[in-house]
Amino acid sequence: MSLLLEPSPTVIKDEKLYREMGLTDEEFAMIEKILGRLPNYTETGIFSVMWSEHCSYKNSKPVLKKFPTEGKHVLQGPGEGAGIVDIGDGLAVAFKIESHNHPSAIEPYQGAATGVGGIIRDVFSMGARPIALLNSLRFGELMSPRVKYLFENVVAGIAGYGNCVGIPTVGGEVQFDPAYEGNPLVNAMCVGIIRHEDIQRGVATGVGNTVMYVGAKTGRDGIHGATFASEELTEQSEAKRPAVQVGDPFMEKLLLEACLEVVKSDALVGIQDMGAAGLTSSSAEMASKGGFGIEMNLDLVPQREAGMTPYEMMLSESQERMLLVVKQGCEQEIYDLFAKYGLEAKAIGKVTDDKMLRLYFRGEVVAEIPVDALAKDAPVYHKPAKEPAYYREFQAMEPYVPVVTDYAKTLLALLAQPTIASKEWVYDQYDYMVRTNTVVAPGSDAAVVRIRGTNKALAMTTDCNSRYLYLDPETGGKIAVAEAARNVVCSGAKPLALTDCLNFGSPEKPEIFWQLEKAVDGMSAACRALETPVIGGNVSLYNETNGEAIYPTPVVGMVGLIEDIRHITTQSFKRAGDLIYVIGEAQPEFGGSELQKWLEGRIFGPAPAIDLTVEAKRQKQLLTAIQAGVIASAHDIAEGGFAVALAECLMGADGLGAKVTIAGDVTSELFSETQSRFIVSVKKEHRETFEQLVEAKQIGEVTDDNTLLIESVNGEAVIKLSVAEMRSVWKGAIPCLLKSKD
Amino acid sequence: MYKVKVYVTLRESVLDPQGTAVKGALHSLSYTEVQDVRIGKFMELVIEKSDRDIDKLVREMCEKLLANTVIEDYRYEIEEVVVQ
Amino acid sequence: MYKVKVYVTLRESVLDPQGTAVKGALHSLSYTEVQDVRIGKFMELVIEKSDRDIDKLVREMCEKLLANTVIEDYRYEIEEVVVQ
Amino acid sequence: MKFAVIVFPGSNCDVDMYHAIADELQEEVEYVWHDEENLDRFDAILLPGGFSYGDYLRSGAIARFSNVMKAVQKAADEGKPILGVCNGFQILLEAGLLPGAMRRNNSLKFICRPVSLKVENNETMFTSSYEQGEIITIPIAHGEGNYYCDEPTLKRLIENRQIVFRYYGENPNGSLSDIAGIVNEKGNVLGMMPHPERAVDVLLGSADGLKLFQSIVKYWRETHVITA
Ligand SMILES: Nc1ncnc2c1ncn2[C@@H]1O[C@H](COP(=O)(O)OP(=O)(O)O)[C@@H](O)[C@H]1O
Ligand SMILES: [Mg+2]
Repeated sequence: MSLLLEPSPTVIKDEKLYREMGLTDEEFAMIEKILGRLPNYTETGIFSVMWSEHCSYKNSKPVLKKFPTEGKHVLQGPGEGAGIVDIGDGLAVAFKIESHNHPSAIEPYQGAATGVGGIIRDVFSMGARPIALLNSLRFGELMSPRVKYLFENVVAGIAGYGNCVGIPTVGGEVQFDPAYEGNPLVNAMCVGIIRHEDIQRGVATGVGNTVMYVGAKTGRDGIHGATFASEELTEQSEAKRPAVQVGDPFMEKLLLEACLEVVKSDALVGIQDMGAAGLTSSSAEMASKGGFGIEMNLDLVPQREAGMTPYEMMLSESQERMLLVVKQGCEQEIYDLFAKYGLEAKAIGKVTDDKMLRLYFRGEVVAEIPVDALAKDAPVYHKPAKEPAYYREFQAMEPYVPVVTDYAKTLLALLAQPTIASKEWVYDQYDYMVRTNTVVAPGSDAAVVRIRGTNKALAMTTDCNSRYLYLDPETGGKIAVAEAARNVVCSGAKPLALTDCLNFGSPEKPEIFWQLEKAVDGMSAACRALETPVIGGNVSLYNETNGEAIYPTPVVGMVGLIEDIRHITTQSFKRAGDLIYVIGEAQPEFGGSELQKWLEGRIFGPAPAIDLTVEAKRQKQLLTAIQAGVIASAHDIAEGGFAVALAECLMGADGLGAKVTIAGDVTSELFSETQSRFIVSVKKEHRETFEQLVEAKQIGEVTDDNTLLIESVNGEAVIKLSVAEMRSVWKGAIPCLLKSKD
Repeated sequence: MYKVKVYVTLRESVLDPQGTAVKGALHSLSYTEVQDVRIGKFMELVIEKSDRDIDKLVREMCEKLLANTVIEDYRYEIEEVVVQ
Repeated sequence: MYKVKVYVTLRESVLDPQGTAVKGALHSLSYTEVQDVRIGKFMELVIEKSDRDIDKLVREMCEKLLANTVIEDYRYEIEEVVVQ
Repeated sequence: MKFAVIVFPGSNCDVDMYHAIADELQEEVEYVWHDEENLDRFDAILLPGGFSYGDYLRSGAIARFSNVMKAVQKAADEGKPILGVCNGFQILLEAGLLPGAMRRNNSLKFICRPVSLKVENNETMFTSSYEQGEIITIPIAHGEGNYYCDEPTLKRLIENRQIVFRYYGENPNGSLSDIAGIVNEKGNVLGMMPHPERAVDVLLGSADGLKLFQSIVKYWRETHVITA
């Protein structure tokens, strides 16, 4: 597109072209006031992306304020590429989660791959060495060819990128539900390790310092699709259509190694990755945070395609690019460092003192905007919230009483639900071992990665049961955080902090905004109770198809610290003769449960209750017992209830079985999803110590007969199943669904 | 029977990391004359005659499976072969 | 300037897992007429004129890098384009 | 004894290889960048896994032109032990230091998991610490590990006992004759898809790969007079 063809400022105003870019009339008027004149096309584009929800959090900011973000270990809270928590020994852990939902819905392989690429850059731009990746995925039911296509390609894209860069993908979660049929969720999380002194921030300071561009060349990738959508479709406009971003993990690997070397240099002032709104957001944010301005000559920007306009360059979302601010006079050192990795660093501008973002192109100023107007002073909206009618209804419902006759058959059916079934099909495609630190691979509660050179390890997990959140966002929000912490604790770690990805529908709808507020209220309460501050996150709103929103899905990514690798614990039973205990008691709570979904084909009623004081107490007791060395295995009771959790304890335990006795209402005991419960196994010799440390009830023993036997108090077999059969159903479910034709 | 050749190429403005890497390799092998490399797929299909229109059939297969039309373009050639 | 098209295909004696998979997928989409699928690469190169013989140049590039002659065959087409 | 770990742009198991040698084997080891031209100071050369040059075009196709590969060739001619794992194996194939080629896994998917291997020949400098026929567990992690060679080559590999490791039980990738690792005729260049450097510590699941590295050291000790 030639510059000359761009609409003039008056045309933009008169024909309200800014609306196509997502700006409202009021916002356009604000821009006019800020500039004291009408914005040109490039400037309008820059404002539109910087004031988009994605960059400015304009609708979610007031809600995010509710999160507790401080704690004595927090070195970096929200606001940078990734949050950072101290783990002792001069080391810290940096982590963040981010969504790539919409790109993945259009092109699942590349969408997921570039999502992984983006989150890795967020972590290494802090100066941290990425050590692990996780993800959290949601799809429609695994029936239609489209859903299967999305699922297969999202997983392949995550694998393709992470494996190539050489960062192990160690965990995640996948759920399938009709609510995500048209709008899958792809959230990627990256965890990194950093020495305190290497922590970098994305700031531009020091008048005259050089602004440098490194990485892939800029193309017309992912430019604001809205602009093109309203053009008449001709052959020419088809050719101009924004290109889907394609990931280049090889480039990322080179960038990663080079950037981790550059952060050791005194020449570096600031560094930030070019994420959403690429060059625009990285430059404006760095300048605004630093309290300075930035000037760039766009003719110097490395370009992949001929004839790119300033608008296109500033809005391009080409991947694998970084923006650096370097001390004046130190440029050569940086050039040489990148050249070693086959990369070219390019000086494209400098830091100024006038707090303006000023862009030159072919000798002319093509944009001149106060940086604060783009970043810290972007508009913020307080959206109205309204309690949805459905919630009232669910709350008022009589407790749901499922009717189960054949318990064994029901257990097998639950194990075959794709949300519960083994995700081996998924993680077999991930290189979860590269860097040889993965002590607990995917398949247990949380993944565990040791920290070489220390006795420590990190446990990490992503969790969110969005069914509970739909039924009751506040309770569901509490549960999401609590469940993540449970998984971390079961692995022998003390939960440190969390990152979250708030995937919701349109905030313009008061009922959706209410879900968002309530969910955050619930999560915040749990964060306080469990002492896990929120150190960063991401918001993805407008997840809707045909006006139908997804379930509220605030994915929690949590990291915990294992002080001594001997405390590492997994969910699998270890040896015959160990005693099996259960912590917590089942109540008849089936709202949003797998059993309800399976029996009724839908979910309704109130979500299971959670008492955060009880939760915190049980987690503490369990962790103390693990650290005392008296726990052989630990597993939390989650989707599918006690019976499923018990079966899961046997899936990875070769040759073992279990014999347990249950009292009370059988259906509740087996399948209720009452919160804050665990199954642990304990060596007989540790019985006393364990019972002193943990309030738990002994229910049976680990056996060596490859059979799961659950009996009632009067000795009747309630469930008797061979472990082999359960395992084959559980492992085969997803491959089988993928193969089947409909 | 038909022999069908399908050519799948990345759309023009889509990044081609493979092509870039191969170009770099060719340069370092001193084939500096090489200005651009784009890498796509080439498929050969043998298709039996049926009632269905072969052109329509191939186009459908390309749209549905052989090409990813979000990022790729395709074209094809159909050649009829007489089997003795 | 030359536009060069290079076609790299797996040797006939080599089993092609990708082709087999695509054939299976086409069958399950009910394109049962498809009897065989072979998948190869299609590369488009833009090469500047130089003293070197273009045919020899392209052959060398194929032998050395673009094809692995242990399992692959290649052929190419060279087209001269006049730049205005 | 001194090991070199060659680092190509895109290598990512270099660190694992390094630690296996330095921490578990406690021998001397050094990273060597791909543009290095001289490897004379090393006694054994390790080509690690990863995605050299992104594995674009074909795995290992671009890396084999690196400067260092000439030096690797020289070291091979001198009879030094050369071990290529995963991408390292693919590079050795592309470079012609080992016969055959890799195709994509039959499943067309990347596969990462521990697999069982059978030691088919324990009379090599890489396997002398194993029992003949020993079944070991070593992880694989690759998308293109489906080994291929023509009939005459396969015949030669079998006759010369060049097949060192075979997949045992299930063949994960479709590899010809269940081949997981082969040596050259001279016996000093080993290429294998499974990652022995990922199996050197029981904490991470298996230490069955350790004997491979120990065999190399043993061979070196036996062929070099050690002056105290
Ligand atoms: N998308 C994924 N990527 C990697 N690992 C996964 C993925 N989904 C599930 N897993 C792994 O499978 C195991 C079971 O997952 P999940 O059922 O979500 O566990 P939990 O209920 O304990 O959170 C975990 O180890 C998890 O990390
Ligand atoms: Mg769990």
